Amino acid sequence: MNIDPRLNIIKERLRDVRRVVAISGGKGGIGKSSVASIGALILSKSGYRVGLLDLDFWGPSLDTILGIENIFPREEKGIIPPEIFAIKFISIIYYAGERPLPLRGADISNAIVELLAITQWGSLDFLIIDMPPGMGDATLDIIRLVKKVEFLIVTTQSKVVLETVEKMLRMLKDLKVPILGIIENMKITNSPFVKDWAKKFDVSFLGEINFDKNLETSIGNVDKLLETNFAHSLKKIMRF
Amino acid sequence: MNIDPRLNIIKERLRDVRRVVAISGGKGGIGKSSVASIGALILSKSGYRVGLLDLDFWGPSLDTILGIENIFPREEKGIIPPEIFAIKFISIIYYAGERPLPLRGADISNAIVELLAITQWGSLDFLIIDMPPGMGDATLDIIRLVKKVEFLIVTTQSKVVLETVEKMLRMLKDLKVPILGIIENMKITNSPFVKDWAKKFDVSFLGEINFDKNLETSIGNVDKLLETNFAHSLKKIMRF
Amino acid sequence: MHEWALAQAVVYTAIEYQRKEKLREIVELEIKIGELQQIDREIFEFALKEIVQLKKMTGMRVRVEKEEAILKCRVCGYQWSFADSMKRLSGEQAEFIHFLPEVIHIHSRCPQCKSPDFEIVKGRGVKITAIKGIK
Amino acid sequence: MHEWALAQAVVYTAIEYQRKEKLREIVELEIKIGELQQIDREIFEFALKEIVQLKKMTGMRVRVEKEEAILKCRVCGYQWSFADSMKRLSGEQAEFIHFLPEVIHIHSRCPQCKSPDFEIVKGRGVKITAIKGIK
Ligand SMILES: Nc1ncnc2c1ncn2[C@@H]1O[C@H](COP(=O)(O)OP(=O)(O)O)[C@@H](O)[C@H]1O
Ligand SMILES: Nc1ncnc2c1ncn2[C@@H]1O[C@H](COP(=O)(O)OP(=O)(O)O)[C@@H](O)[C@H]1O
Ligand SMILES: [Mg+2]
Ligand SMILES: [Mg+2]
Ligand SMILES: [Mg+2]
Ligand SMILES: [Mg+2]
Ligand code: NI
Ligand code: NI
Ligand SMILES: [Zn+2]
Ligand SMILES: [Zn+2]
Repeated sequence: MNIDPRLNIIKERLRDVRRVVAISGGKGGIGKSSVASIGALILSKSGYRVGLLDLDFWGPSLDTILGIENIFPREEKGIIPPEIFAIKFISIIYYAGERPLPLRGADISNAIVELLAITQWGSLDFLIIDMPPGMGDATLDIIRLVKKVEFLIVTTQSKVVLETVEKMLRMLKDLKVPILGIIENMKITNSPFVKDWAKKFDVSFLGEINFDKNLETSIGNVDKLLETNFAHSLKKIMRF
Repeated sequence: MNIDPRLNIIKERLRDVRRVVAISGGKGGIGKSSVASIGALILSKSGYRVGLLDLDFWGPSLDTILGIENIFPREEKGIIPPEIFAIKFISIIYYAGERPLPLRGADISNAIVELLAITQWGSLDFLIIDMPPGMGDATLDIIRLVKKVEFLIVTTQSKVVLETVEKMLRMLKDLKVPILGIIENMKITNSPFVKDWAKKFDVSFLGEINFDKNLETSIGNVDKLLETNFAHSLKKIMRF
Repeated sequence: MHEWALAQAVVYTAIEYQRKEKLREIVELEIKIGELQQIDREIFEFALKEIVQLKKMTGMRVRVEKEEAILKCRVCGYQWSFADSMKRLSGEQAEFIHFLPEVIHIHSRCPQCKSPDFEIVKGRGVKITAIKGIK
Repeated sequence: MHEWALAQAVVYTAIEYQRKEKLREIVELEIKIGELQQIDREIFEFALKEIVQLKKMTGMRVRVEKEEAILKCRVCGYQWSFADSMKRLSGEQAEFIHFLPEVIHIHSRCPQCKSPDFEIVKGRGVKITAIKGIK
């Protein structure tokens, strides 16, 4: 017999988390981490109790986008996420720093199970999970272990992006995983193409975020981030 | 005893391939597949014998960028890559089509080993490998199995991209894997930041490709692709 | 102290097993704790006792055993024991591995070929290796 | 016909083993071919014979055995034999799995919970399970 006891405690750890939202899309570089981090900020500023979990172990970036430094979880019957901007934040950077972490899928999976099993999130309205690209171990584990997860899909209008996002959508629909909706990011034309395309999947099109050349210079500064057009569009999409 | 015989034949399969170049960067959405596909076209047009291998199993896109359809390998003492634009092309799409392929790392690894073990590339000047994002199974397998591989790194000027690309560079340097150089893609300012940044790693900065709004409308059409500013810049970088 | 979270996982798993297998009582549990995670055995066993009480599983005897951590290189095939590399770790490095054993891939290398591409063959963390119950 | 490439891999591995272990001759090789890959055994054994001749390994007897393919669901734990799902595959689907067994994740699902997130426990492809040589 060889039972992994961690799998049985994850549900308990997320018991008082009202909604778990995984920011995904299958493709890289479409703005998942930007939506996850700025979205978490917006929710937190609006008075919600928010947790933020960075699952991109090869390229964690939420800390960089939000300018987070020098915090570390407390240990008490598990690990207690430190709070910053009133957001409970967990990332691999606490344990790996800025060093390269060459992990194969089996290790990624084990590390995700560990984080889900030992993190004491407490009571939350939203736990936002920033997903890595692809439909590999991280995606399959979140689907398998977090039964109440909802996926929020980010895309751009590019053909090569859409064909990969489409694969992710088809897999999620096929597995009956709830999909909150689709956000079109980095829009540079007025084309309604993506909005129309979303209809194929019977998934709500939540809104658009234009390409924002000021996003880059706001990285690392939360006040500036919240004043970008990116943030303003995202607020509208989230109906705040 | 449990020996995987496939591992011992890979060197033989690549015996007559002069150079193997993996297009990588660790991050997604930075233009790896665009560089791989258009780069392969440029080499082929210049008279080199070129192979092209798409290892992004979650989001294969070389076929879409190059407009490749309705080809399939022949079977003869292995699989013989079909030729298109005088490029020998292998992709998971032959076996998976456009369907979502939810593979964990262990399966990715097994599929890569299989493709390397059964594909008869024959004599080539260049085998271009389009890598998925991350430093997971695909990257670790190519490093472990293809001793003569050289990495070509693509990046953009964004902070969040650079910190992830930096991790990849540090891992490659640490493992003494040859790095051909760095290409800065999607440039929108004149800033020499990336060029200076590259000096830190003692890696050659090969050149820049500007953000090209005509790239998207050329996708799927090889003649148009070769006329884009993207292709012209890439030609210069490759010294043609 | 995050040992408590893992001990709780163990007891919850026993309860779940009891429910699934429709057992009247669980009488014995065998646990292996992998060397890699460097779990504080005293704290872990203390937490186990506390949670067993709390969850009224007092008929359950828990046997905790250590499991040697074995690593195997995917590049050159070399196999070694974590105990060997352990000596070369700083206190901080050991602490990070304690929380997330996978970061071993940052701090250790194959002793033969220096690759970080090795497999944790066994001895990673906590697992349940036997459960005895009565119907 | 890509069986030839795999047979070649087997013989090359035997040669590499002989070199590494400094053996005078390899006398026996035991191979398991996993059901999942649906290798044409006749073609495979024919290719083996040809390559053994070519590489002058004629002292080597090769025993080829079939290995049942077992799949196990990571979501619900259910375990099943590929032979069961096989009947539901079209000729084209079976052919794709023949070339790249991992595409099974497109064409088969866990019979219990319908998940594509299952593990190929055994019986995937070709492996060498024993080599006997003389010094
Ligand atoms: N709307 C936007 N306008 C301009 N740049 C953007 C926008 N959204 C994202 N970016 C930039 O694109 C790059 C990728 O974004 P990121 O959020 O890291 O994507 P992902 O997490 O999907 O890889 C980053 O450099 C980010 O700053
Ligand atoms: N220089 C460029 N100018 C404009 N768009 C680009 C440029 N390079 C890449 N792209 C676009 O960016 C997106 C990601 O490119 P891709 O080559 O697929 O990146 P990766 O393979 O790194 O994920 C695609 O929509 C592609 O068309
Ligand atoms: Mg990201
Ligand atoms: Mg960072
Ligand atoms: Mg790509
Ligand atoms: Mg395609
Ligand atoms: Ni602890
Ligand atoms: Ni065949
Ligand atoms: Zn080694
Ligand atoms: Zn199942």
